[in-house]
Amino acid sequence: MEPILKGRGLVKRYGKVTALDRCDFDLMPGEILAVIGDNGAGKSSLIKAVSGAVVPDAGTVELEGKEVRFTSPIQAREAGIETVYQTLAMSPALSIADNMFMGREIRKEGWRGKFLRQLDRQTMEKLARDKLSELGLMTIQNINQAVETLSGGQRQGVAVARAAAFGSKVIILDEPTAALGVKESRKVLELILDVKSRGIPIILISHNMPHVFEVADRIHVHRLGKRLCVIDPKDYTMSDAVAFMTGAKEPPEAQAA
Amino acid sequence: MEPILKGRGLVKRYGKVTALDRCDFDLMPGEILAVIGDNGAGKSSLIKAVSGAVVPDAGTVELEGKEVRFTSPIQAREAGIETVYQTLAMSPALSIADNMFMGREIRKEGWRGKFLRQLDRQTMEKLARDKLSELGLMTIQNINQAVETLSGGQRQGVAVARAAAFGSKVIILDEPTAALGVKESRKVLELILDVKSRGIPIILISHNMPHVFEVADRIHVHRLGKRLCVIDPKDYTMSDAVAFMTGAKEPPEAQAA
Amino acid sequence: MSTSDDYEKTVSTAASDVAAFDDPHKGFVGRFHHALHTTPALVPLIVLLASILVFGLALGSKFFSPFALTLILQQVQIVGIVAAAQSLVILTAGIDLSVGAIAVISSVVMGQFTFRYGLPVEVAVACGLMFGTAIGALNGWLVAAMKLPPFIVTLGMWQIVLAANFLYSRNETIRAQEIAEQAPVLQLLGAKFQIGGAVFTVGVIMMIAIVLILAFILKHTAWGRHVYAVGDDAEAAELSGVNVRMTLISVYAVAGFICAIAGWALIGRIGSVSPTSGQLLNIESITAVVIGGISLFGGRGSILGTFFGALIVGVFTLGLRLMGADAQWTYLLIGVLIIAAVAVDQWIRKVAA
Amino acid sequence: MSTSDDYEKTVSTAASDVAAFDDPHKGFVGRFHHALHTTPALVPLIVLLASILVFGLALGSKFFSPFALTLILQQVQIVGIVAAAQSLVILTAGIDLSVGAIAVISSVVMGQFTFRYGLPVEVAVACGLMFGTAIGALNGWLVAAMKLPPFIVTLGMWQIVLAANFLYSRNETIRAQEIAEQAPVLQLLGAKFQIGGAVFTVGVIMMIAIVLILAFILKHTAWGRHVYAVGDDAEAAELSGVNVRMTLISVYAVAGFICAIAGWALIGRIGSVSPTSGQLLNIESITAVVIGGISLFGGRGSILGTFFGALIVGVFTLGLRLMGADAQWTYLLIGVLIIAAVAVDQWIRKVAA
Amino acid sequence: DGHSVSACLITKTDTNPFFVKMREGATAKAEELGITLNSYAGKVDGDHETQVAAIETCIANGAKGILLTASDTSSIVPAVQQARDAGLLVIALDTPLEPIDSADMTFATDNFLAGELIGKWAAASLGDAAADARIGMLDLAVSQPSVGVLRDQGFMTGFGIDVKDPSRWGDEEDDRIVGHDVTAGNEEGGRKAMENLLAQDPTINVVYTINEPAAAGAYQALKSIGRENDVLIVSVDGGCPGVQNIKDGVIGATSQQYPLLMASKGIEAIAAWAKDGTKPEATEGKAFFDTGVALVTDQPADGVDSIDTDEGMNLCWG
Ligand SMILES: Nc1ncnc2c1ncn2[C@@H]1O[C@H](COP(=O)(O)OP(=O)(O)OP(=O)(O)O)[C@@H](O)[C@H]1O
Ligand SMILES: Nc1ncnc2c1ncn2[C@@H]1O[C@H](COP(=O)(O)OP(=O)(O)OP(=O)(O)O)[C@@H](O)[C@H]1O
Ligand SMILES: [Mg+2]
Ligand SMILES: [Mg+2]
Repeated sequence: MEPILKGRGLVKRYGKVTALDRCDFDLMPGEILAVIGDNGAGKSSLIKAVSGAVVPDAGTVELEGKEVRFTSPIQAREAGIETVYQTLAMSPALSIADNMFMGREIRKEGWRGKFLRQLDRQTMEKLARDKLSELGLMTIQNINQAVETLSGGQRQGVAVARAAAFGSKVIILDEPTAALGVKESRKVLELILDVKSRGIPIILISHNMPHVFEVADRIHVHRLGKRLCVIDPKDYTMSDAVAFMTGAKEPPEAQAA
Repeated sequence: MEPILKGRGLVKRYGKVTALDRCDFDLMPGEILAVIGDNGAGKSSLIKAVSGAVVPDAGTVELEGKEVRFTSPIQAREAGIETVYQTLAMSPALSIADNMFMGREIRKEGWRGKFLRQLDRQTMEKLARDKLSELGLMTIQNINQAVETLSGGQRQGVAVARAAAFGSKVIILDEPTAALGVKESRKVLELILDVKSRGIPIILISHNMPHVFEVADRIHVHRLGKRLCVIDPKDYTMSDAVAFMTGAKEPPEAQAA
Repeated sequence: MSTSDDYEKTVSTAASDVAAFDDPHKGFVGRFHHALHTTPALVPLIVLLASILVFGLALGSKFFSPFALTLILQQVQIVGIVAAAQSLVILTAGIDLSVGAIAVISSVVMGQFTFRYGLPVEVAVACGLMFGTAIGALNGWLVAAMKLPPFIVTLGMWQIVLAANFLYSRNETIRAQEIAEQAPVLQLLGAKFQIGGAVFTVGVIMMIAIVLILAFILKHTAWGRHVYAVGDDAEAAELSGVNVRMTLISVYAVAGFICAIAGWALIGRIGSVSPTSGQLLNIESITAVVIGGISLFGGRGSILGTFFGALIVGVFTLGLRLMGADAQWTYLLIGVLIIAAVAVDQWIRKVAA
Repeated sequence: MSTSDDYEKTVSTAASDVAAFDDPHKGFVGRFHHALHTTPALVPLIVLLASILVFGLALGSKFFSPFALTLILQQVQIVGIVAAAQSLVILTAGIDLSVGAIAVISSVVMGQFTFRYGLPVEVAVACGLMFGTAIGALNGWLVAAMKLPPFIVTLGMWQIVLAANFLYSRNETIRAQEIAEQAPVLQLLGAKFQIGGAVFTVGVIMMIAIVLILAFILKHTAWGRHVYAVGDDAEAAELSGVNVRMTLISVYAVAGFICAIAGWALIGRIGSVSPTSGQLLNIESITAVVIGGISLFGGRGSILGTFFGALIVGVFTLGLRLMGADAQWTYLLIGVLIIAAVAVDQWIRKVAA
Repeated sequence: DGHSVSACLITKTDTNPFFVKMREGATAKAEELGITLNSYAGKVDGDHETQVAAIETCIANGAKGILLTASDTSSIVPAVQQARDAGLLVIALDTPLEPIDSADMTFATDNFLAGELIGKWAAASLGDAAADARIGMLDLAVSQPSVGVLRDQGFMTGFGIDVKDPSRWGDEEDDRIVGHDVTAGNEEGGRKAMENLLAQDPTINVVYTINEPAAAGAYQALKSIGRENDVLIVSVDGGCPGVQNIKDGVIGATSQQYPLLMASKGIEAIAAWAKDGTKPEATEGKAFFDTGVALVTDQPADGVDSIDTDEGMNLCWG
């Protein structure tokens, strides 16, 4: 099977810091790939490089076997890659519906959409509400309330719902449960499994080992800007994974990248 | 035994939201008290109310049996309460040493300190370096580098080290490990136990149940702006705790607040 | 961590009453607070109506006549148009100090192209509008692509454009009489018509039209939403799929275009083409925007608020003049008004929160 | 979550090579880059030296004489002093548009208290300095306690103070000859002394002294560190133990005091007390601050940079005039310079990053 | 009180002593004649919009007449026409409108003549040395407002310099001119502009200044390099501090104008207009009512009429 998303030799430098150091990366169709690693290992940089948020200094990215060069997140989105960044990327003063449809607004039918370029708020609001309740993530009364009035957990939920609603090929989640409570984390994990059941592959970055071992099909261990190895959660224990990612243990030869 | 820090009937409203709803609170000398609760339950609001970061609308706070009314974090600090806020509260452009001694700078001896009010950088840098390495938290080469050049984990480390170094009566940590990797989290937990061994009581807010059950002496379960109950981790399981805090189970009568 | 159990499973039986919101519509006061919150233009509107009422009571029919009230509209038309442009820029968390200079040089281009080069006046007007747009786009490019702070870019551009204006125009005024004879289209926006005692000019209609069109665009088109998103948090906007660079460049370009229209209206209002007019437009437009409740940090506020803000200043200026206040006292009171308006705004927002 | 083990214990055996930093001092280029990063005043200093060199080569001894070079110092002294005050405010992420008005009204108070009320001149000067400080403190109070945006507070204050200035002074100038006869202390900062061909005034020394003292205070006292912390992130500063309110009020008050000194220097420079001077000081001081590399978002930059920034503008103004550029072209080129200086600054920072 | 006569005074600014005195003169006369006077002013020199708004306010206020010193002499015409159509008498003070007959009458100084007088005096005082004089020109603003141009070009004409285009300064080719710089008409600008010109050519020995504050600033610059006694400074205005400065030897000569006279004549004209509709007449041979200009100096030169500073002090206005 060919990877749906493939990175080769990715390099990204920030001044003196090398965030990505000739890093390889593979996501298989339909799988949940977890990416784990220490703080500052370069996990966020990796997903930014494949999702167009930063342009890598070197290396190639292939989507479904075709090489792509995203220079902005918009291009990646158009290609079907949807990302929830660690910083969430929401406009606090705008409404939930506005945020969900940011950059892919729906215009009215007929002349008002065509010539006045008027937005179809009703449709967008209805769709946003549907997505949110379909995902069962929360009970939001007012789809027009500003995102800044939501709690951290609700905000994270909206971001994940946006990605799940629009991602057609790949969904990337960068630490989606970091600030969440037990209950809220649980909901996000359920959502991830739900998206997977629809056949869409997911990249999940997390520091929470139990979560990773619960949902991941494969685990990409990232260390010092590189893919150290890829392991199967059924073959290794959490201790092994932590040992690999912290450098306490050598990675298994066969699966080393 | 009398609580070292005691809150009674604390109320805090933000517009229509009631973040604290006649909340009580007790911290015993020498203990590690964990505070758990859903997102938005009001945990951060509670510790802000007892540490002077917000002034409660109603209710009283007692430190060592004497009523105190802090109107700014400075007053709480002067009374010996040191807090690591969820947002860390660092000045990104200033150095590690500057940040550690912010608001309690050390002046030079003699006329230069007295009349020119000149800071004693050498002493402050030496002390900062000592604190950081004494706590074994990290190997920082340059104590003068700007905090913004540190990784998230290093930053968290500096914040915790600052609190541990200066807190004389109470140390409060609001989700100190939320953004940290496995290794970094571990170090913070070790640090917490180390501080406790010096006899200083600690309040720890965390969503990480295993961590809470590992280090806490007592667990304050917060729900809907109130203290629901206080439980002993030796008497209850994590499932119980989660059930209480999410409202799935009634709290034990005896310990209900 | 030796005590391990399936604690996370517990949450499936958890109560789900957390994300429910209070119904904010509680009685009249509640609804009023809610309205203040969701309609940022309401506060300046209330201030505007209150000040009209106060001056009306104090001055009687002198102030409360169709003539005087429409006079205010005429007096604020230039500032109103420029402030609309300024609002756009400030909504993106920028600031444009070059608005006045762009307006003036555009009017000079319109005049000189007609009279110096003998171009058909319609072409000259089009050139003026394009010129203003181009300067705006250059501002936008420097801000968006070169990532220079808007304050500096437009501060520099202000000086450059103003000096270029004096050099190019040779400080010569094109007289109203000549324009009326040879190129009346230049004065189009000054054309008057009466409805009862009320006197309107095409320029006033233009101002109102620009405000309404921008209000529609900002609220009902994707571009408008993107303007708010960029002002709110440019990085988040970029990550969530907004082309920040093109949004910024287009905002500054549109602002330049609107300023050029203001330059055209300026010819209508003063009759002639004068390179020395419009010197205070940048400060006056920022004042109107701020009194109108748009945050200088971007992303919050409405263009209708700016319109009311400009009118508030106009009402105060005319009212104080009619009351015979000395010019310096008027400036002093406008200064107090600026601070007071923002203080009231802050206070209302706090109470309403 | 059924696979549970003591995985966290593993980390005790983990490698600890993560927090190590590269040694940034690699060779000359590396060290230069590092210096650019840690010494924000270096970039404007380089630009300053380069521009002196270029004009020196182009104009020879006409420009490169002690006379011309010290003339620049004399010409920038007022702007330099005011820009020092402006720097303080901008470091706290504020802005002060009222600096020029404060300087002028302080000089008027000094003059009128001496001549209208016959107070001893030393007392009058002290009153002027106190008056400037008081206006600054009022600005600070409105910003810190009322939480109003600095731009608006000082915009309003600018108008209020300027109008009050004209009303109070009745637009009357106090002549240089009268001052020289009856109250020479007012002209103290204009007193000259020569060292070789170089001419210095007490005002120039004052400017340099203010810059050096502020540089010391900002770097070596707790208050200075607090100013940076407040500008960096006011909320974080508050939580980490800084009295943000008092810091802000004192910053604006000190800025008012320094502006009052600038007002005193103004008397020394123009000889007389004139209520119409200093109208452009706010824009000029902001220009100097920005060219000097202080971020308008606060918390970053150094006051020495501002000093160099003011000198850069002075060097360009005189240099261009000496090269025969006429006044209008000089304005235009200064506009270009402002944008270019910031672009170069951005570029150097990017390359050095 | 709709029955009493009201009038408006609109000046360029209300911060320049010249206009302040004009207002004082008008106020005094208005009180004497029982007229209500409202005064308006632009915010800065060149602030045209405020003047237009002021005219509109006067119309709304039902004033009988307007006294106006226009910032923009041509652009103001439509607004003036509107006022005249509404039955107001509009009198231009100090600065003629363009065309001059746009106002009902103009009470003004002949600014070109004012410049010419000081030019002649400077040339005569220098005598033969005038042929190789080094002249610094301190003008008003880069936007070249007409007062500044008239005085500047008048000075040159009086001094015997070919002015080329008389409607702008800076296009002359005479070698004796070191350069032009702008002062904003205040001391600060005067000093800086003088320093700039001195750096260009330290041998400057004749300085034309737009007004007396600029002259005072220029004097400070000269004094700081010890050349205050060998440079001839000439100026225009005739304000009391300016005349005092001539007495003290700061300025060589100045052309004095009479703003109080302009203002009081203007108020009288409005009173007459309100009473019986008579309009004021122009000075013979001129398109405006010349309120006169006199050269004030303590060193009279041959062939140039002048008054001394004692007389100048009696007539001065500020
Ligand atoms: N915009 C940036 N400018 C400078 N350095 C950066 C930038 N973004 C990331 N870095 C640096 O690159 C390295 C990798 O960062 P990255 O965010 O990819 O780590 P991460 O694995 O996602 O860490 P975490 O688990 O803390 O999110 C870090 O040293 C970081 O400081
Ligand atoms: N400054 C504020 N303004 C308005 N509402 C606030 C503010 N701070 C907190 N709140 C609201 O108060 C409630 C309690 O917030 P708080 O931060 O105390 O929760 P928490 O228990 O710390 O949650 P988390 O686990 O997500 O940190 C929330 O509904 C929150 O939205
Ligand atoms: Mg990351
Ligand atoms: Mg919290």
